[in-house]
Amino acid sequence: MSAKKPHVVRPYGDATGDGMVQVSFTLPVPQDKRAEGAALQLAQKMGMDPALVVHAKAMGPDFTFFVVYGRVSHLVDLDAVTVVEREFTLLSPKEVTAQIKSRLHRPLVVVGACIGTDAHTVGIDAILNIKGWAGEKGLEAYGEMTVHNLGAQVAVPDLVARARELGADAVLVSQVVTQRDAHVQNVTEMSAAFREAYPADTRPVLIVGGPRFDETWTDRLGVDRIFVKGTTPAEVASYLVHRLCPDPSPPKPARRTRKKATT
Amino acid sequence: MSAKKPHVVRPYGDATGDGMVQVSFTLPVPQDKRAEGAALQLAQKMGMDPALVVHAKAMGPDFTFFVVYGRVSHLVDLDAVTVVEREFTLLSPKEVTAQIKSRLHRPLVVVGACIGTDAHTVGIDAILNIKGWAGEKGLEAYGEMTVHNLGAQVAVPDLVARARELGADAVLVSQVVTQRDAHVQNVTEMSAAFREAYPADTRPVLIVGGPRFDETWTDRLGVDRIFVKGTTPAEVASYLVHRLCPDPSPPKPARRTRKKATT
Amino acid sequence: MSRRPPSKLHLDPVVVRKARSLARKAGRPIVRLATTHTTVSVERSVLRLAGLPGADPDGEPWVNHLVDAVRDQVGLEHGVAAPVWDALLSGDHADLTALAQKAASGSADFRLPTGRDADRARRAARKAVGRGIAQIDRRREEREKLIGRLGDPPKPWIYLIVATGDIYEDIPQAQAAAREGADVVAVIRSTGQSLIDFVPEGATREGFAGTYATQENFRLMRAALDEVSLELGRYVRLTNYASGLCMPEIATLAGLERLDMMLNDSMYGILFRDINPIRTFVDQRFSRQIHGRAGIIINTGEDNYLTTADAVEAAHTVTVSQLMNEFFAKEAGLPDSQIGLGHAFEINPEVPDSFRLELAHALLARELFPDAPLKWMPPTKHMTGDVFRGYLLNGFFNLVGGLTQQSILLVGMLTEAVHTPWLSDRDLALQNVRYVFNAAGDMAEDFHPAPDGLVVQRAHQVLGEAVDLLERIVDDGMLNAIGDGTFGLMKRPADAGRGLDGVVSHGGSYYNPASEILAEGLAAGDASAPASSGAR
Amino acid sequence: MSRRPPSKLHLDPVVVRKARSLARKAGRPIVRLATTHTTVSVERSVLRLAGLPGADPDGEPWVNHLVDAVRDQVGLEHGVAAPVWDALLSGDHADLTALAQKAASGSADFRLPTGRDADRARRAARKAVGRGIAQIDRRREEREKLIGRLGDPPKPWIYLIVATGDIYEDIPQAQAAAREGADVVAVIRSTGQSLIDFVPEGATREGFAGTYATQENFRLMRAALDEVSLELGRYVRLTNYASGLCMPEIATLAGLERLDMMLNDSMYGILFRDINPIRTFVDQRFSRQIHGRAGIIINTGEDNYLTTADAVEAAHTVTVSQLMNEFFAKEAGLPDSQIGLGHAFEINPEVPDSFRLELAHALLARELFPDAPLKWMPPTKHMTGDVFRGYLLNGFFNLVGGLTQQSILLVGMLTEAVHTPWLSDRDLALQNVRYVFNAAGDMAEDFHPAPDGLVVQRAHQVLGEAVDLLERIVDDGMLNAIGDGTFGLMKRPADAGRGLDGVVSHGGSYYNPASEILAEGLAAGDASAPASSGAR
Ligand code: B12
Ligand code: B12
Ligand SMILES: Cc1ncc(COP(=O)(O)O)c(C=O)c1O
Ligand SMILES: Cc1ncc(COP(=O)(O)O)c(C=O)c1O
Repeated sequence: MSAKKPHVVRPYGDATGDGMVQVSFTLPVPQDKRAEGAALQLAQKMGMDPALVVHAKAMGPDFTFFVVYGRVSHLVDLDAVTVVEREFTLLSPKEVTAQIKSRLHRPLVVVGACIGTDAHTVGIDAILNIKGWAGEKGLEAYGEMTVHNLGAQVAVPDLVARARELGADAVLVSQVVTQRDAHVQNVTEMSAAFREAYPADTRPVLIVGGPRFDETWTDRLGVDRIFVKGTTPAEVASYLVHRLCPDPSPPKPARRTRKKATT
Repeated sequence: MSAKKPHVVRPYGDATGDGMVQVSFTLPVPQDKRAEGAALQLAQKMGMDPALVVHAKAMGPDFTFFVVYGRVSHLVDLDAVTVVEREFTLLSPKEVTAQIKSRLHRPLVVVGACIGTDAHTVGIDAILNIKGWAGEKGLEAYGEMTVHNLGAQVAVPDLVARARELGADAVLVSQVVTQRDAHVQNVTEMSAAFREAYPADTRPVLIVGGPRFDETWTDRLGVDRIFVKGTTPAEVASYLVHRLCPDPSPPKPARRTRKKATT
Repeated sequence: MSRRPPSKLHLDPVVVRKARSLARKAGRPIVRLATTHTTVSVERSVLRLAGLPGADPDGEPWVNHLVDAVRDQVGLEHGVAAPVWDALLSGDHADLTALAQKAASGSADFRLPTGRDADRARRAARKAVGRGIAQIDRRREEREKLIGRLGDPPKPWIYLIVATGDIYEDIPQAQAAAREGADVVAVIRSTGQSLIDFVPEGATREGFAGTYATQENFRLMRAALDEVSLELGRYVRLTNYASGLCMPEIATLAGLERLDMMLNDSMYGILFRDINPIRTFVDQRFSRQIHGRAGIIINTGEDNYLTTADAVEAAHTVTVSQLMNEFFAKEAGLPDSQIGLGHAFEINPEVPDSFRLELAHALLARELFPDAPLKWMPPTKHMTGDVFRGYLLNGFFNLVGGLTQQSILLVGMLTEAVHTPWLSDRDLALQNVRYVFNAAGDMAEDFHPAPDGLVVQRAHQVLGEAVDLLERIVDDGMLNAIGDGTFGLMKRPADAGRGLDGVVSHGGSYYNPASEILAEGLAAGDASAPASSGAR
Repeated sequence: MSRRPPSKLHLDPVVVRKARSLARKAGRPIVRLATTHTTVSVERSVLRLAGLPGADPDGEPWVNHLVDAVRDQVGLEHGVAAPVWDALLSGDHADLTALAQKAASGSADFRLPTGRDADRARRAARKAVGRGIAQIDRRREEREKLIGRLGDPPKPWIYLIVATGDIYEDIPQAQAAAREGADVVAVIRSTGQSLIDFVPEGATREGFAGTYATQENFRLMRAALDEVSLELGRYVRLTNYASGLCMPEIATLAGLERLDMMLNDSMYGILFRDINPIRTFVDQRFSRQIHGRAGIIINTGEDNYLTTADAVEAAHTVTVSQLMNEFFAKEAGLPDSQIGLGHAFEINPEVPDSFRLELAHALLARELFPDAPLKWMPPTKHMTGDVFRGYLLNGFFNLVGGLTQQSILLVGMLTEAVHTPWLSDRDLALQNVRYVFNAAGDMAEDFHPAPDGLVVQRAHQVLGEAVDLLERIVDDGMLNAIGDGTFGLMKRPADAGRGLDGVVSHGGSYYNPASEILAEGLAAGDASAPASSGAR
């Protein structure tokens, strides 16, 4: 820990350490003086002091929308921040192809789908389709991968059946709709179904992705890896190689670690 | 407390009790995964759980701006909200004139100014000038008031001297600039100067106003009344009558009370 | 549409005529398919029109039971009407519901009547279905009266979405939205409803990211909006979604419950829900005939293409789809005033001149379809968690709506990339619309793209590309074009997709009293002025 | 200004000529006042040009001491130059500073030299002052070279404000602003500086809502921006405020430190700081002569009227003020390219057609002053704590800037009604500007107000009202008009206001070497191409 880089910071409005933040919310109360007091109370409970209600607008007779600015005294301890570090090396498509060839000796079979009632395919297509994402080609473009993209709204039993039928090494599932925690329910159901259908050592690697997942939730969801917004195909391909085609020489690399961030 | 109206509420996103709020702030850290973790940590300290960082933008190499949405578990207790209730009756201009005439038997002398280096006169002009505010005429239009608007950037000693010279019953001071608590310093200096210059019983009523004051701070600032954003001339006139022309018959009305809100 | 603004793009009428005639050529084979096939949902609609609501205790509708039983016993190639009314007339069934219950328990027998029996059955069926259509006509008159009495809001109509999943939460939110300025309230459906091959029953409280479309939910919401319409002195329209495996039935229920607009695209189900193309084309035709009769404005879904394809590269596919949707709509009997063609503000805001390109596209649609109530849809794809930027983009979207005189304005949410709309998101969104239309609503007067400038050139270019694509479609055939990924980059072959097993080719004696009555109504007059009762 | 867009308003050239000639008539008596009076600050500027920086240990500048001493002993009606150089030449003072120190302690004697002594003193004074003016010329050349080398950003220049109160916090914020796209950085002054009758010294870290304008702060900030200009390959301009009791001196320091633009309004001090009208008119003329020489663009303050008066009702007062500012500027030797007339987007957004009225006003300014680098200022008065709405309004403000081709765009902050800008406010603001100009920056091409439409009519109306008001001003006299509250509703009589006691009417032998050199420069050529050195 060097003296130069502070490891405890505060929010910054227009001066170091001023702690200023902006908050907005609705309270189910009619707009009046009491409502403003209620908004201040909430701001205070969030740690804002002083807090200033700069906007209060009636939305019909029963609700009021507020904008509040103020100072929080909370400290952000950068040393205590947990981030999921990438546990694998990022490989080029060529390297991926070479390593599958030399270590797996056959094409890697990937099955992808949107499950449940979710019909948002753009995310999984970004990872799988040749067209790819952010200038990178998708897994279909990788020489040593056989990709089956089952599309949207695939029922879990169908997914398990197809994965079996196609001999999937990895199953990639996308979930974008999160209202009422649909994504959590669907993924949990999916991973349970795979665990039930396969003996532990032959189960395909289960990967989920979507813009609203928490990367640290693998255990809760019963999957092997979670990818979040901004994922690129190369990351997924590199992870697949890391998981399914480990370097035979050194001892098996440790499972993903949660590391404290260092600077 | 009736069963119908809840006295404890939570923020409302799209369903009763969901507790959802929006927050934005800057942290003095470069944009990366650790920064997002730091933003989440702050959100959690503000009581948001779960919290989702939906936007993280680098502002140069050293700062990151965040937008976070999430649920807070804080309860807002409406019974605990303190509001400054209006301690006087709102009078029409005619009533004000009549009461000054019948109780004070002479015109009420008002001196107004922006003090310190503050040059924002629109607020005090709204209260004093004939033109007025929000459709209401200002105090100059009241038959039984003599108004002296000293304008902007009036030094405190000058204000005291003019108030004396003009025989002010009330001194009205506006403060709009609040950077580095300029308004607090200026008003504190002003009230001390009046206390020093006048015997306690002849000191004019001291009234301050501006968009960023806290109404409950009268004691801290040493003034008699604070008016905030949205004040109308009639409110100020009514208060002046209440303070300076009390109804002679009933016992003197109690000083302003801080009341718990009732519904 | 009363005011037809003077042209600003000076489109070549020859090219425009050519585009329409190509669309006709591309669409005709599809219409032929649609008029020679039926589907389980079309047949269920016939039963719904004849008055068969309700479901068994497990939630399976009686119409499904009855159609399935007929299909099992005699097939669907003749339609359900003749076998069902034959059974009703010859058996001892109290009514349709009783018959359906028996069918459900396997204790009803069906045959294909012939000769006099057939005539008798058909007449009875027609009479029963006629009552349903008469009800639709009454609903339409009701609407016209209410609009006459309360007044119709000026264009653009402000269109807001409600999506709580619970009809009893939707109702106050919809009323609140109306009070704050919504002219149209759309209740989004639960994800997945479009893939279930029956219409759920009753009031529902559990949907994901939307509320189920049911007859009871329709009724409850329309009543709630009638209440608020009276309160506000302005008729507030209600919208739902027809698209999906039950397009014909939902269209029917919408007509019966006086919904005012319905999402109904000729290809959306195919492209975005992987529903079989033939199923979709058959279903959309029937559902549009119903909409025509009911005075319901359809809303097409060209916006969706731009969420999967690029809005600049694929701009001409929007135009092609609009032309196809127009052709299919008119063929099904919809007048211009009920053809709410869709398009959207989905160009990447980083693209140079993106705003002016949006203007070009929106103006092209406006001038190509001057009498259609165009539906202008807000940015979604390029919305991010930066809600401030999102609010700004929505303002510029609103401005395009005003400058190009769109008819229906779907209000964009600053939190599009975050969550389904909150109460405050909607309130902010309406404030945005109000500002823009109050401050610049009549600015079309000042908007005159230079004749050789970027806007005009871009519009001409898109129209040209649309004509080229239509030519290719005519050459390849529409079904092949869809199979090749022409629209929204989705490849959908004609022999795959959901619901294919519900498609049946007409037999020689196919009879559908609803289609018959609807066709007569069209022949007798213009769909926008139906005879006082469709049943004669 | 290279591109002069074709007229869209078709203003009547006869009316435009009439407006200008009325402004001339109204302004001439004021110029006469300005050329027959001096002020303490003008005299102090002469000393600053001759090289007298610094202050006593209490912070009172040596120029103040020296001018006060001369005033006490011989009066100011002859100017300070002759008495001071007479003392320097005849006494045993090492230099100006030494003389000033003695004057401060009351141990220097001054007289008004006559005859040969007077000539000698004047020559010496002129030589000394000429060195200061030569320094200003070098600064100007430096700027021109840097612009030549680095390139000048295209219009509109993005103008951002920095206001921390601490020059050492201002610097990184200004550099950050430049890196994120600012073409002009303005350092706001501490409240109250305009009312102090001296210029503070040195680098300062304690200001309220702004940072003191000092020579050292100017130098530090210009150096910081030079650094970042080189890094970015684009010349980033620096702006500060001349207005106030020390207008001439601050203008001088700005010239000496290569500031690029200065807020300098002919009436702002009178109206908004209650500075005596004559003091202001004298000071503004001298300061503008300096700005002209220095190649500094002035920014006038018409925006301020609209914060106290209504932007629709008082629109014509903005036009009148612009015409007056133009007249005074040209009279003082500023070419069109240095006259940054101000105006602002301050119409209440609730007013119907507010956006189109803004367009009308902005276009009127653009077409009345086609060659002036107009400064377009964002909404402030009607900004509220609703920061989302504020962000939207700023977007529409930016759009007016593009549609009417403004030259300098002051970037609006979503938190205008809340606090002085945060880092993130500025970042969001620049993102807003970037979106609007990237997406719609060239949309002026599509903007053609209908000849008889609201925009054109409004512009003509405002010009008409401006001519009427100018006629009244010519009749009453400018000073009376100001006394009556014509501008910004502020009433300012000519015999009141701050700084009146610093005004002195010229005596018969008034001599000011700076004015002399500046006037010669103008006579010799055009201010935009001064002789290589002003001292001859
Ligand atoms: C495009 C879109 C649609 C299209 C989808 C077309 C299609 N074929 O996918 C259409 C129009 C059909 C649609 C419909 C609906 N949508 Co939608 N839609 C969107 C939209 C605008 C963009 C989503 C998108 O394409 N993002 C781009 C992709 C590339 O990003 P991504 O999905 O995050 O994927 C990246 C990563 O997350 C990751 N990733 C994702 N999945 C996976 C999987 C694996 C294995 C891996 C490794 C990585 C990975 O990698 C990708 C590349 O980096 C968003 C709003 C927004 N701006 O985000 C709403 C949104 C997602 N939709 C929403 C909703 C509710 C719906 C509807 C229910 C109704 C409606 N509001 O329109 C319907 C029903 C759909 C259904 N049954 O699921 C909501 C979801 C709310 C929530 N959080 O629950 C959103 C947020 C809009 C909103 N605010 O209401 N939608
Ligand atoms: C107009 C204005 C100006 C005008 C003022 C003209 C004038 N003669 O007043 C001009 C252009 C000159 C100006 C200059 C400056 N301003 Co200014 N200005 C504003 C602006 C846009 C509106 C203020 C206003 O007129 N409000 C309308 C009046 C009616 O409201 P009000 O003052 O709140 O008054 C009401 C109540 O508060 C109450 N009230 C107020 N006073 C009193 C007194 C009494 C006795 C009573 C009973 C009631 C009462 O009653 C009134 C009616 O309801 C605000 C931004 C904004 N939108 O709020 C910035 C703002 C106030 N200015 C600001 C600043 C920093 C300045 C400057 C320093 C630099 C700059 N950024 O321009 C200079 C220096 C001025 C100085 N020396 O003080 C900041 C203040 C930041 C802060 N909180 O510290 C603001 C918030 C802008 C910003 N975000 O930077 N400004
Ligand atoms: C034309 C059309 N139909 C239907 C829908 C909704 O379909 P689903 O309920 O399948 O999500 C949309 C979505 O925007 C649409 O555009
Ligand atoms: C022309 C002009 N001068 C000066 C100022 C600032 O003056 P002061 O420093 O007195 O606040 C402004 C404020 O916007 C202005 O417009």
